[in-house]
Amino acid sequence: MARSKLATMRDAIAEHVNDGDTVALEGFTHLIPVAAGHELIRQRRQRLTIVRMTPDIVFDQLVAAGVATKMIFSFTGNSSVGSLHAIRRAIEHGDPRPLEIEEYSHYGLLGRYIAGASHLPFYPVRSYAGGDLPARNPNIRTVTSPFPAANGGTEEVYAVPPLHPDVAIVHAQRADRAGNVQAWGILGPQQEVAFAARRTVAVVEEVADDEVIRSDPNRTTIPGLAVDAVVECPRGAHPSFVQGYYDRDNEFYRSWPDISRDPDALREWLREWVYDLPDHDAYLAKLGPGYFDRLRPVPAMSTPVDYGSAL
Amino acid sequence: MARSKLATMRDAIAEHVNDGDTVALEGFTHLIPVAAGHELIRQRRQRLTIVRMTPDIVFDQLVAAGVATKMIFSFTGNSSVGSLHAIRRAIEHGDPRPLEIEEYSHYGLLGRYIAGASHLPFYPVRSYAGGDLPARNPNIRTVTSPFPAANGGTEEVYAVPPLHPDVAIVHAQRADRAGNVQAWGILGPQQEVAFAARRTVAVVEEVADDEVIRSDPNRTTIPGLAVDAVVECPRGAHPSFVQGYYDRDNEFYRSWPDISRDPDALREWLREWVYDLPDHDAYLAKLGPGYFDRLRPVPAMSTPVDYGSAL
Amino acid sequence: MTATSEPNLTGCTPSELLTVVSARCLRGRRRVFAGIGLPTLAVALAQATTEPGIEQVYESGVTGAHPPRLPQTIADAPLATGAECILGMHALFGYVLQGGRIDVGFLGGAQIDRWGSLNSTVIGDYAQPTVRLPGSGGAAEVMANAAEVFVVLRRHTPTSLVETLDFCTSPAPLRARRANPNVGTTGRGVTTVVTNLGVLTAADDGELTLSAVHPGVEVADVTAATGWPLRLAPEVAVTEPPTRAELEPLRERIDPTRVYLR
Amino acid sequence: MTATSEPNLTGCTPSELLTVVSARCLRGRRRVFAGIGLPTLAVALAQATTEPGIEQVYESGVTGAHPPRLPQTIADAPLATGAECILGMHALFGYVLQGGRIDVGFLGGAQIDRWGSLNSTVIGDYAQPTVRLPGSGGAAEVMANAAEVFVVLRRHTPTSLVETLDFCTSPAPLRARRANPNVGTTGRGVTTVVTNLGVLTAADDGELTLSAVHPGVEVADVTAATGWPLRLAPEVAVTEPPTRAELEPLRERIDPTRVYLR
Repeated sequence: MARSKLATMRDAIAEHVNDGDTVALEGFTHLIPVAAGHELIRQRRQRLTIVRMTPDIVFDQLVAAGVATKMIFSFTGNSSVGSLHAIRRAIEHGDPRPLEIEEYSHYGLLGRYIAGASHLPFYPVRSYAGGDLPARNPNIRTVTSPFPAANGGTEEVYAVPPLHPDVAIVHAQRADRAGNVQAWGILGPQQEVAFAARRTVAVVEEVADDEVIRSDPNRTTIPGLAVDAVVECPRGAHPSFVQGYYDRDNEFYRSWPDISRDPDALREWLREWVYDLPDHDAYLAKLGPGYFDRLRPVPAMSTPVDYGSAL
Repeated sequence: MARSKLATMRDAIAEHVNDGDTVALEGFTHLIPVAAGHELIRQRRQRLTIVRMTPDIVFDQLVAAGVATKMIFSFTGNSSVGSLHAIRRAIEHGDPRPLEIEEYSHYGLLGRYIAGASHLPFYPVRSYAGGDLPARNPNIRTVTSPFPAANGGTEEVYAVPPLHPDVAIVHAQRADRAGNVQAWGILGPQQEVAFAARRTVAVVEEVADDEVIRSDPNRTTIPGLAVDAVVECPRGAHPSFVQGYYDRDNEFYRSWPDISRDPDALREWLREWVYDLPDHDAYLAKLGPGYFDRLRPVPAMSTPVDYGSAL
Repeated sequence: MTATSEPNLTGCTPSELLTVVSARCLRGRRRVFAGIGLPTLAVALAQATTEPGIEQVYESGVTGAHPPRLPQTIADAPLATGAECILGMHALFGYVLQGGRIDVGFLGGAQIDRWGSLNSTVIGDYAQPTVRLPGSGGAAEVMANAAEVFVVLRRHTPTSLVETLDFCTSPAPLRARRANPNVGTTGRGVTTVVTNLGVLTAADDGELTLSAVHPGVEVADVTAATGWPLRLAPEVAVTEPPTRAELEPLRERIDPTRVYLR
Repeated sequence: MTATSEPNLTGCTPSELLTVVSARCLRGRRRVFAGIGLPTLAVALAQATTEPGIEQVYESGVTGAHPPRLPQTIADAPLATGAECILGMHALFGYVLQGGRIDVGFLGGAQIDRWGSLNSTVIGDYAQPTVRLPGSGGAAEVMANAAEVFVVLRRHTPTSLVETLDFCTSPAPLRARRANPNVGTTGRGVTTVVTNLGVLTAADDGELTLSAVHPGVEVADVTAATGWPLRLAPEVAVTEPPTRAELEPLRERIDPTRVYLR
């Protein structure tokens, strides 16, 4: 029997994330590990390098809380509803403290994850030529192909080095106790970052029985051999969404710029919604019963498939 | 509405495979497009370069029938039950004609598919150093990383060039008429080769209603935009297997070495089971009713998942 | 911007005009990589009118979306519900986009130059920006790999169509080739810019030239609103006003609650 | 091969002995990449005895297999039924194997040399082989990337344990480093060879040395059956015969129909 990797959010963060670590919190709009980000704030982690292709509200909060000194990313924004002002203040004015940035395009950062996961010294991509990013990021270089170009000449592409986060934190619909993670809907770079990282924490809506996971092995996006801790944290992706569990809280996203623009309001929000609460259960209780009613999906079940074999 | 890509096997092969083409028939033990291979023989295609990570019986048949002049592969064998004698005769003695071979390890050939699918000039892999294959295959070269090794020195890895088959032929459980292919169980390199190829023919056990495919979009391994023809051909992977549809015909695999060892017996087999039959339906009729009874799976249905969203 | 540089529209709004003109530009195209907003509407309108076979691909990996409601982001829950396929990011960026499967990519940006390079990174200096923008996301990849790129700009001003970008996020293939001739480029870069004033089209040498003005807009209004000396195409047409056959599906079926038609 | 070089087994078959010895070598290991046959049995036996936490990974992408019947190939239908995960090939070869997640890989081959390089490609000349063998498959990747490699050989002969390989399919990391010091290597290569005569173990310098003989086998039998001058380990042990606690699960639960215990 594989050992159980179940842990509370508090214990998982305390055990796996150290001050100074490089921590990737992934999820592409869908399945953002927000509750884990709040726990990083609550446990007052320091000097983290935080990594995410698409920094959004939870990264604005991590920066505002002083958890991070560096951010690695490829697109930072609050979708189409306004800016992330804490991040902007830090980058534009070093206010209240500077935030070092290391920037890629999406495929460039994804390539860093893939190279990390694959133990490759670099990953080749066809972007960047002629742009201003390589001059600002020494991790974006060129590599010469050992095969000639179509015209017989030398062919170059750009390349990025492997990224090995100390910790990857991902959110998913479900996992078993051994850490076999199942996710559906938009998948993001979670498989890649989980394999690239030294340690991986999977936060899930529910811990499933072994039989459920094993009834659909192709649904497993990250196998247990790449997972160190499983945290059951329902609604832990709020205000982002979990396909089939709850929809995106667009009202919260729209309300964020007004909070984020005012450092006092943002500090107060962090006090009220993170520091003064012991855990995510308290956050949900504070949102109140019925809060998720308007976000409840209309069910749309998949057609079962048959994994049977002959005896 | 997307146009229907449905075609008969005869028409799909006639339209998409030309003499002299490079044709990949993929499937890793599971989901081997055998009926498509037989149709290549029946239509007497010539001078094909045939590509497959794991050439097995159907490649032995293609070589015996004189369809192929070159084979690109990474492991050729009839699992653990004996040799592929037609391929061995061709390689060992040029009998009845030589077969040019181009050989990789699994990850090397997979890397060629990935580079082809990704329009990269090469794909890097950590294999091959010190082995004898690079001296025999000029497509296996070294590339110098633009990033220093851990010790500060130069780091090299091996690299393979992109492969763009003229045609990829894959087998799967089901697809819709637009070519959205769904497969489960062992997936092999089918997604990679479908994207690497100029044209892709998907052979499926059944054409599914749009609603079935759309009820589970993560199950789609190859999207319609990468598929040119959909052929409905039940049991078209026999003697290999289709998870949930029919199991591997191990008796057939065990019987093959005796047929393959004797050129006359092999010629006779091809006449009886391929040339003299108009299509795969006739092949199934010749196997006889009840043939697949012993290969029938015990059902093992996946637990449905919810793709719902809020209104 | 002066009042005279606004198009004189009878019976449609600027957003509707931008959408209709963009949809017309999609004629003959098949695989489109589009973000959320007016490009989504343009693709839907083209599908509803002249190009029923258009296949839309989203950066989030969704292909063949059939959303039960209008999506709010490029990775919104209804895009997954009932979609034909959801690819992983490696397949999306590697196989679909870099693999050369996209005919038209839609991009936006704070600044565009006359050769079709785009800035979505910073206004001001990179190290100490006046305004920090979101960055590339997948824009650099779309520019490098799509067969051609369309840009839709709601406001045609000299600060958005500029002589020199503050930062080049998504270099035009021309610029890429000049910077490093050993890096192969695939597509043509920006071929079409649809703005609230008219349409710019790439000439044979890649320079964006004025090929059409919207009804009521003078050529001089457009050149005045452009940050570089704008070349004119051999013929500058006047945009055909949107027809009822275009506006009806847009208003009644595609964005009836006017989420993006603001 | 003479009769004296066969082990003197009481109460177990050579296959059972090989399986039991291999299972013992898995002590302390966690993630194992094993083909079909005796390695499968060895992993199952280790799980049933000392190493319940072993995670087995198959080349076909299956991890955490719970097959309802003994699989016939590394990609057989029952491996998928009820498995914990089926990965795509890119994830399996790139992330699991090359990514360095495998503690022990099992490999076979027609020939092995004293440094643990393997040949599974040809006997004779590559261009005109006497016997064409299957080729690498994933063997070169397992050798290059697993932390260590175990080899199980049913027949210990001078033609399989050779001074010089006819073809090097899967080069030992030592050989790889010598050929190209700029290519980083990961693992130790072959650390353990279990044969029908005894056990070879890699010395600190990587050379395979005789560390144990099976009951009834003389050291001289093994050296005579080895194609290179076989070095002896400082102590050459005699294999502890399989115990009832090892043989019972093997015979009664793991391979009761003796598919691989032939």
